[in-house]
Amino acid sequence: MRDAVSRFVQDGDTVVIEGFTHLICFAAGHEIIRQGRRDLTLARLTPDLIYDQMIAAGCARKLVFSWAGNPGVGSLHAFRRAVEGKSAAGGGLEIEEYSHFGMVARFSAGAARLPFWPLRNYMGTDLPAANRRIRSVACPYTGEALATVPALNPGVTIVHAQRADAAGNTQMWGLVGVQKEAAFASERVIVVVEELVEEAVIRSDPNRTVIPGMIVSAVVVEPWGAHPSYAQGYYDRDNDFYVAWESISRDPDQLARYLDEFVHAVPDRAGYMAKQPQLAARLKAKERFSRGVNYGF
Amino acid sequence: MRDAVSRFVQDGDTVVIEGFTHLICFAAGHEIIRQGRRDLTLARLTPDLIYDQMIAAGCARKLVFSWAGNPGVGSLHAFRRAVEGKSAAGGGLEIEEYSHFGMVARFSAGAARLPFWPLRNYMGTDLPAANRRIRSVACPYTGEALATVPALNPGVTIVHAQRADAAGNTQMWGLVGVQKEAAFASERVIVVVEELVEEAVIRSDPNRTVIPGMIVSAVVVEPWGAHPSYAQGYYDRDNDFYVAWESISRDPDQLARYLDEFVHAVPDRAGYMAKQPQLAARLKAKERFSRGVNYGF
Amino acid sequence: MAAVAARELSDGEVVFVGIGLPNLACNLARATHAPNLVLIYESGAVGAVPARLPVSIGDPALVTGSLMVCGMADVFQLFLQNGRIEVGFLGGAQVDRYGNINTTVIGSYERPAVRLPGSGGAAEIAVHARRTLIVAKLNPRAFPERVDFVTSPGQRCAGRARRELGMPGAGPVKVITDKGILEADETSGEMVLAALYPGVTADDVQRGVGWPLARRAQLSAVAPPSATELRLLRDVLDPKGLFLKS
Amino acid sequence: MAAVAARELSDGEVVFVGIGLPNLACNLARATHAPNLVLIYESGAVGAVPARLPVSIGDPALVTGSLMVCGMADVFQLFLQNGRIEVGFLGGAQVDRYGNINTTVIGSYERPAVRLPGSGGAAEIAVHARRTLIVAKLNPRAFPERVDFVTSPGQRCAGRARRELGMPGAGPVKVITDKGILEADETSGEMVLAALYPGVTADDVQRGVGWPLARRAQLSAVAPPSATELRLLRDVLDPKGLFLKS
Repeated sequence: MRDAVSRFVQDGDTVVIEGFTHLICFAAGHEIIRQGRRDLTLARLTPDLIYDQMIAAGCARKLVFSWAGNPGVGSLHAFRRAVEGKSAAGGGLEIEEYSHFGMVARFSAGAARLPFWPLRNYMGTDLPAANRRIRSVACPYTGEALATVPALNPGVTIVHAQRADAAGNTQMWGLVGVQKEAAFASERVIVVVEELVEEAVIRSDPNRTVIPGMIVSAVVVEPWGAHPSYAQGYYDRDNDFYVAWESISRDPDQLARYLDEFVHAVPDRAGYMAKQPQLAARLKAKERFSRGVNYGF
Repeated sequence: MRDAVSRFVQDGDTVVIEGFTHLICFAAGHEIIRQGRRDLTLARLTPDLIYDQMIAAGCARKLVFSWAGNPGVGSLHAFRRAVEGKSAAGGGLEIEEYSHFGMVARFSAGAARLPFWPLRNYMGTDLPAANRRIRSVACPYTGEALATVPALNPGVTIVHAQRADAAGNTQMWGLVGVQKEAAFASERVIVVVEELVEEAVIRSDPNRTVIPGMIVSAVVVEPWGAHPSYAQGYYDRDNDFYVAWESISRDPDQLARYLDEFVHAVPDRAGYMAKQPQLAARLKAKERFSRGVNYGF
Repeated sequence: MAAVAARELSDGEVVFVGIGLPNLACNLARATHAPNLVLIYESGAVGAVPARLPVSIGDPALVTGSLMVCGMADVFQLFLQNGRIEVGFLGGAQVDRYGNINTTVIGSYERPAVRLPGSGGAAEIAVHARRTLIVAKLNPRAFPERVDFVTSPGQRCAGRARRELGMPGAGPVKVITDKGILEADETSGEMVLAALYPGVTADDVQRGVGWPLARRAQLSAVAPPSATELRLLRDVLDPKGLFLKS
Repeated sequence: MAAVAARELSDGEVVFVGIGLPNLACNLARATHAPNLVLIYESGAVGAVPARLPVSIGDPALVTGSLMVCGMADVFQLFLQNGRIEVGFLGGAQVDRYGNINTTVIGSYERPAVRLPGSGGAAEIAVHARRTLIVAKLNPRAFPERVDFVTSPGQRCAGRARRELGMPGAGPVKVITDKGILEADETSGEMVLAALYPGVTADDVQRGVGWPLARRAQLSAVAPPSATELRLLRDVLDPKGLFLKS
């Protein structure tokens, strides 16, 4: 992870760590904080705790997003302090805001290497007034006006997955969010997996492959790399930590202490897990295996 | 199949029997011929043998397509006679022609219920001159001109798949072509499967579901329903028949005799298979099972 | 509120489910009168049958045993924009006279007094779902005459009706509160008082609303939660009281 | 021709494979100097390792054991339009002076003398692949000064260079024939004679081309298929001679 981040994540980059609730690569975010990256444009649908931590750590210059809360719990307080102009650091945080559909459409355009994506949306809302990059286009057939969003092509996208082979051919299941589009839209792609598998495992079920090795810059093996997010079939979401974040992030000093203890004071994800030996037992997934299908002819 | 076609396929409909080489539902095409449907607009990327047969049988008024050949073999002669104005029936066949990307984009627009889809294509080609429905739009961000194709929203789309439950939740693997988009673009959807399975089988591997029951009008169980096309894991493509079609279709009388014997003279797919007892043994798929994955938490 | 919301759902309907009360309402409906309700979550889980109360809309329990899991591009393009969603649930910090919802900022957008999470999928749900149900507790600050920011469009936005604006869905047809139910008036598009909870007066509701609240000629009475509904909610669906405060 | 085409491929390249000779060429390259060639078929099979010679580009043997299978919307948007395809193979009934290809009609579009299959994926491959290789047998009718219909754009279309027309790919850089190799001239965009097969003269090639064929100052000699290449092609890749006529 250390090498992948130092090689492929540079100051000033547009960085996407995707995953909708599922497979959010906290391990990568923590390594970016440890390496002290600055002036990043952080983009994802739901900044979630990981971007709240990176904002608190001073990595972010700008945030591109569509829903900035702590799901089912409350606020992302570092984000709020920055946007409400209450962060001690000051400076504040530039924001560029869409709806989920708008962000998904931006990644879809980026992945297809089109400059824009059309969608039927935003009529009657104040979003286009708040974000001038939401525009419209006239249909060449019906003449009707459709909303448009511009392509999003990140410098680097980091995707966490259940498994990949050494060449980066990556398979995931459960919620897949917008990772495929984000990866294809990106200049560089870092894949972080729970398990490195033989190429034969990938080839035994090719319909499960979401990201092909040809677009992957680096493969990192990092078990539990998504915690407190989760990996279907590997470990559950740590809802207790998401709840705890409400009070941790509410107090800048507590948040700083959290980062010191769980990010700066540990060398890597293994160290992070070693500090919390009870996690594995509490969150390890039960078995609920699907059956295989026949690819013969 | 008889009921599904009589209820959901009407004279004058735009009918899509999709499947790129894989999972082409010949059983449905034959039933449409048996029921004597007329004035159909037949749309798919590759008309393949099935639309050549339906054209010869007089079901089609118009063909919307992107590649009209017999893959690796030669021509679709009924199609050629109609277009080259050499068909005894005369009348001829109206055509509307795109490239594969254009047809895929038309289904994508239809599935998203957008009136058009943008693509970077057709510059320098004579296709837009031959088909005025290929137009262009100016990007609201860069100003560049991009090609557009109009949405395709069929009256009925027929999809063949390996398995579905009684509610029409459908799973397929191997080549999936553009079936998902075609089904979501369609007013009515008929799913034809090799195997009807318990809902529990579908729920055991939800990432394999391509078409949800909520958009399906009818589920038909028709083993070998795709022959001479194929079903990955069930039976191989009957390449010998594809080769034989070159001479059958070249001679209108032979073609008529083929339709009499293998379509009109049989009541259904079971009858079709009973006439060719050696097929099953020759084409049955070998076993090459994938392993299951864990959906537990 | 969860019980009242549940009664708004018919068996077999396709519902775009949000987390919290809407999720409780949907699962209560499934457990009572609407066993064939199809639950779709913006996370991509279709036909979910959560074995536990999901804390987030991306909970792994929504995936395990669901009918289909698809990417979010499909959720928004093939399901929502395609018009397949019959009911969408919405809530927010502010709901106004015409059912416009604000989940973005209190105060100005540039210098917000309170920065809220933003739209998420709410804007497109408000545009495309065949009908939406708003669930919110009464309080004059939460029900202003006009919201500070329109995140999700209601029946009229800046004086124009949603049909003129080209929105496919019917928009917010009802606002389910903790004291009564408001309904969109077919002609004016205004949210008007339609039903009262037991022991609640029209004035009680008016006190929680920041505009002069019109009333239906006939106000119906909302039946209190049945014993079954209460048992399911408290013992089965939300035993920890995660979302059932009070 | 298959052997000559195979030599044009470098190890590790991503190739959009058509059926027939291109497929033979790619599998020959994989069996010889380019074991890490990534084969992508427009049918959606990525990293295919066909256990038998595919009769069609949708052959089940392309799926079994491949690295990835994706829908065709992904093939065209995420791989081809995204610029991930390094080499595309094209063939056709007519190839003209600037490498424009016709696979649509002989004669007029409205009243064709011969109706050909049409574009398939050829038009977009010609636009987007970083470079394309054309494989076709020489014959003045197959190599007219101008094609009857431009299905797949070459170096110049109706007098305009492909860059002006906004095409991302470099277009047809070589035409591999049964007598020699033509290359696109960097300045004129015209296909000019660059290499000859053993025992073939420039005049032999000219006789198969319908325009005055320019020549490179230095004509190189195409080495004949090696024993290994011939053995692989005849005994392993196409034992039934499906595509190796002659």
